[in-house]
Amino acid sequence: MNLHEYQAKEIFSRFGIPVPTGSVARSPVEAVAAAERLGGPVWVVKAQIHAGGRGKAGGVAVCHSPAAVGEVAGKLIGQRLKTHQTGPEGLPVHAVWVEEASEIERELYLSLVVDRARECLSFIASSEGGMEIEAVAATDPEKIATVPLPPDPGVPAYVTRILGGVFRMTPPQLEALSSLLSGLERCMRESDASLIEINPLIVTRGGALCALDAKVNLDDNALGRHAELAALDDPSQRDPAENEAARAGLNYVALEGDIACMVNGAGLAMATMDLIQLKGGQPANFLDVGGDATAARVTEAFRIFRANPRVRSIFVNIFGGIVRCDLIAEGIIAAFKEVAPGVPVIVQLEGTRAEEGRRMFAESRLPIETASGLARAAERAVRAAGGAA
Amino acid sequence: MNLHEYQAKEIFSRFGIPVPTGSVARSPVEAVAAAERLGGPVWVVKAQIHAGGRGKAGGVAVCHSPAAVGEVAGKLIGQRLKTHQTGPEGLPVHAVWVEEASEIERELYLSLVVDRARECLSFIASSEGGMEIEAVAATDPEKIATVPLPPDPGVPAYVTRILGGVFRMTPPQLEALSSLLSGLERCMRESDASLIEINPLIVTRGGALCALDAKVNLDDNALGRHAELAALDDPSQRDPAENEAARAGLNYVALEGDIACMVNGAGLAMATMDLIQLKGGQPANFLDVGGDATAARVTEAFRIFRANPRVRSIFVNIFGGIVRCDLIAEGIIAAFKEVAPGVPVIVQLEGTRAEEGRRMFAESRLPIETASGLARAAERAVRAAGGAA
Amino acid sequence: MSVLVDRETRVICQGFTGRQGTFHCEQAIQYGTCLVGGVTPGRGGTRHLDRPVFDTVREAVKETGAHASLIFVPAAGAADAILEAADAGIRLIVCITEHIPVLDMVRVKTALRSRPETRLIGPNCPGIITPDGCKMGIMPGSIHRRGRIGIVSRSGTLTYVAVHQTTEIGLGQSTCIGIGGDPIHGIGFIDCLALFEADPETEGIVLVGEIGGNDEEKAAAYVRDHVTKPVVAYVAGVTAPPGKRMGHAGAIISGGTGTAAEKYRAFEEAFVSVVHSPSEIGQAMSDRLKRR
Amino acid sequence: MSVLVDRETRVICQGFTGRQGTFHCEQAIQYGTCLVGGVTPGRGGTRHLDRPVFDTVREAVKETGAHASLIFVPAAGAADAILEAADAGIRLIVCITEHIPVLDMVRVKTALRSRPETRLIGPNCPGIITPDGCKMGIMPGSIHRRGRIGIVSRSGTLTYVAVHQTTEIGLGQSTCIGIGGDPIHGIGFIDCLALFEADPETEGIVLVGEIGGNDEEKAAAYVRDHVTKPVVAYVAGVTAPPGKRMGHAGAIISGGTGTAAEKYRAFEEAFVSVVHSPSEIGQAMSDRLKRR
Repeated sequence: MNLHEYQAKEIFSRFGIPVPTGSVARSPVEAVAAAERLGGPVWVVKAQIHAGGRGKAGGVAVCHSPAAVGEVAGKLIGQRLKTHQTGPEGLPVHAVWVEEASEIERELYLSLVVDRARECLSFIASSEGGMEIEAVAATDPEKIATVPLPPDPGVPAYVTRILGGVFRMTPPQLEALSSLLSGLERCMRESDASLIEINPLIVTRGGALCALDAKVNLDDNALGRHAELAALDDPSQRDPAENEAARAGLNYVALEGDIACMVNGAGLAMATMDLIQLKGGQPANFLDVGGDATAARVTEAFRIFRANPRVRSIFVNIFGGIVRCDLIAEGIIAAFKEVAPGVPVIVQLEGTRAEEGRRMFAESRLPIETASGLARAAERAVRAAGGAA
Repeated sequence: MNLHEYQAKEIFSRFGIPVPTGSVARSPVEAVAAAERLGGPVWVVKAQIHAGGRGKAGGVAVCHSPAAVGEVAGKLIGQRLKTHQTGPEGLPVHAVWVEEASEIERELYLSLVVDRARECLSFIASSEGGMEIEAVAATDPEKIATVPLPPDPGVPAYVTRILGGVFRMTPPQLEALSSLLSGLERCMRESDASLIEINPLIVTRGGALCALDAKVNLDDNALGRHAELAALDDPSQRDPAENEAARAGLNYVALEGDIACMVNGAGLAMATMDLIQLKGGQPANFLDVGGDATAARVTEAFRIFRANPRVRSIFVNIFGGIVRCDLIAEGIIAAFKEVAPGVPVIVQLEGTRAEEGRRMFAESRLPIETASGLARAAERAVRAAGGAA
Repeated sequence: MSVLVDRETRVICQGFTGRQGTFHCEQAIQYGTCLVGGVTPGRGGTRHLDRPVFDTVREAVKETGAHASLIFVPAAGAADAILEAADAGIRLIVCITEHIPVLDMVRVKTALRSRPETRLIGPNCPGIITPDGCKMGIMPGSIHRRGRIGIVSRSGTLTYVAVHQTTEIGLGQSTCIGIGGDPIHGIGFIDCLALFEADPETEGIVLVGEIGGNDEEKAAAYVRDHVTKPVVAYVAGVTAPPGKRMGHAGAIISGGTGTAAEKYRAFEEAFVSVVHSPSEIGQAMSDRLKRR
Repeated sequence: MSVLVDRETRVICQGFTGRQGTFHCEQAIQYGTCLVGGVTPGRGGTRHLDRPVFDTVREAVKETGAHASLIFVPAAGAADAILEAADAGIRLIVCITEHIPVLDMVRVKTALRSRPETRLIGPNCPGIITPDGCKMGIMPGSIHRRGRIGIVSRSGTLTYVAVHQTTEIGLGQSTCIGIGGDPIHGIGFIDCLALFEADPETEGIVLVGEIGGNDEEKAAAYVRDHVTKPVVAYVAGVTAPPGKRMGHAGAIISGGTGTAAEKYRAFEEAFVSVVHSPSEIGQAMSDRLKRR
């Protein structure tokens, strides 16, 4: 789960991580009031969406009066903002963050990640802040330092020394850095975050450290033990179909293509997408209906497909294991009767009782095409959508 | 460093580990006042010394009136109490702990130790509380469970389940146990303890858990970061010679024999004691003067030896390494001139410039015998003390 | 021979009396697995599926001599269950549970480092099966056939696909291991490759990877340097967009790394046979074995 | 050949510019050790003993190619220094510092488990020396002579005694390792026995133990099962009373275990030659080698 910048900065404050003083505002009036409370003379107004690249996309503005703050807020709130990280439709702006402007001496990059390879937490740091770390990695990889943390909680002194070296910090700054790192590490563990990124972390003209931006990703699997964090979720920042699917217990990711897929198992679902592309088509989505593919879930999946105007065929790919193909076929037939998808449906069944399942489709007299063999089925689905193959 | 029971129980309370309500008293008057404050009807008075076995030695009394509490306190305070764990001289009682009597249903054993073999913290538990764990280990080893803790802080639920099984606890008791275990673990880490022992941990008639006794050993090497704990030290509970030695930076342990040893290096110091015994003598002490054996330290060692009426000869065993034997000989000669030990001194020098060192002793005309060869030197020291060899 | 489990493996189940535990243990028993008991705290002393139930894994191990444990404990308690199994001296822990918080798994892996004799499979995996010997997991037993191919996979259903194809084509499986779809997990490709390489019954190895992390890249290097048996690799997620989690917690391209293209390239550079369609795994393996 | 260190070992020192670091690094350089620089936070960019000083071990490793580090950092910062060395990829860490809090060492050992390629010697030890090759420690170089005996010991001065005797009797030493007197420490007897067993230059092994713990018992079992070279063992502390710490933090008989008698018994049961006087170590080794 992603958080908004303003939520992340509020959390940072709780862990003693310095952030610019600021306020969230959900209307121009609130924004003006926030600016007046902060007291200027210069303010920064930032659109709150779950994506980076806001600056270049016009989502961040420097204002010199509360009135200007209100004006910018009025332009942003209620609109959709498109950045290179959002889809072509952009993301809706429901709030802005108004903060005092900072005097920036230097911009640094700092993040704390779950390090898959080392199976620990690692700091990633660079003296090149303010740009995407991937870009730095591509051009100046030696400017990025990765510092894995030992298993026990806390940040050892040597980690501060290494990062202080990367950031070329003075001894008093090292002290501030040490406290900031400890705050980050506690925030990570106590919030069950999977990523915390400060980009840029700035050194102000006065030599102080400050998190000018704040990105926190929370581990969905741990939200059960963080009710107060789970409550920060903003579903408006996700594809509506993904929200609907999640409510139905489906694992759904919207894509740009026109062939809807419904598969049991995440790996097979990815493989199915790949196969569609291999045959010249484009998948409309990733969808794992789960091992048992019940009628209720299949019905929900058909509803989501039908709501997507791009979908031109549906490819159902099921491997029958412990749950037999004939039972799954029963579910699909029932779902079909409830929600007719309105486009060609190609079903591929394999595994336990696949033959029986296929017969049931044939006998159902529904416009469902059964294909035998993964490759052939994918070809049929692509052709049905009017693509190559 | 050892703590008194009353100190340990005060620390336990801070970590939420249940202990009987009680008060420390340094005089009979204080004891009576404590008893009246606690309110009876039955009190337990316990002599505060750094040793176990107090019950059998008369250091623990059950009283039925504040007056009786005062009387027992009067008998204990100011006396020395001898138990099977103290030396023959016993330890001085400067305070008693007065607590409400507990209604005991069952007595259990629980400790948290630094587990050398596994390099972690481990709980040790037994359903046979109230007796020394070594005795249980000797007769009923299967009644002792050792449960190592994973590296990160906290006590996992399974550890509570295992110990709850050992203690045959009911589900509500398991909850109390879980909180007690967490408290112990936090106490261990936050106090840098090397051992915490609760013996007995009792189940009261009401089914509650309570630490009836409390033993906490602190890691001397960590006292530097725990000023408030270091202040709890009670030097009266140690051999005065050991205290004196510690002040001079000497590593000294008093023993029962009559041959004083002064050695550079802890391993060699032990080896020297062993060698004395091998030759039929008995060492009066363990003493590591440190690698450089300065005149000041040697002088202090001679003072300690002279204060011990049992000492009948002194065996100085030095291996010259980076610090040369001649320099060390210089120190010993200077020390000898400052504090004449009054008993035969046998010096064995080996290593760098041993020959020169021996010559210096010979030329000093002091009553110092130099011997060449460890075994021969030990024999001489034993013979000088009037023993075998 | 086979890998890690066989007819002699004495298995207990943690989360034995739950819905999932009950169902899959019944299946495992039917399959012939030597399932000797189970653990459900608070249910010790009772019986379930005609096997004894214990309060703790230590008791279960003491009474049954089990050395393998199959875990169906719900996510909130699963990390604790893994640690309990390790504490009790269990040598092979198979954790089926999905949705374990990732920092819990970091803690588990840290703790397991002090127990090199304990192997963890999973979590979020279908488990391990040696056909006709031992089924510790949720895979459909019926599709397997005892045979010559070792299968290791990050995905459940894709494992079944590979199993199905190797069964149909007459090769069969020595052992199939689902290592799970989580970013931090127990044994990985390299451990399994080493086991299969050393197993005389295994003649070829199927490796099924997916996007996310760089385990496939490391596996490719390991194959190049240490594996003499033919390996066929398939990687799912060529079309997955960056930054989106594809079902599995670990299946995500982040910061531009972990793409299927990189992984395919690594396998090709290591002279591993790759297939780009999951339907060609069995055939490719068969072709490789004939070419030997 | 030798064990762990030789002429080629590129050594840095952490705590380089301190009193101890300065003194012993001077000695090491005089001895011929390839000491390539040092680390003192805040002193980076300066020079000391004609070698570069760095702020961090990472920088020192990058600039000097060091793979071994000798630590003289005071106790309060020593655990951090060990972890920093490991982080920087140092393969051999020798920590001389004594009085490190035991829970710090528990944390250090936990962290080192994820770095199996890193070896720690100590803390609270004299260090390691390969005569005429490399001296990483505080031992007097002059008493050593290149030769045939590997020495491993928990005690500093007793190591020197064993060195002195093997030099006097003409055997000399391949490598001498002081593993230190702390209860939780780096490499132990078994690691050293394995290294000496594998080292062609080492013909016999002297093991010096002391009371506390059961490392000697485990070493005895290891010798019985895995060591073909003659081993002479000495154990200090026969007369030590229970419950009293004999100088070293780890030298304590607690709960009736860790006595010298038990350790001698274990060695005798493993057919290790034992001596009961430290003055007989050299002779016993010489006798064992002649008997072969």
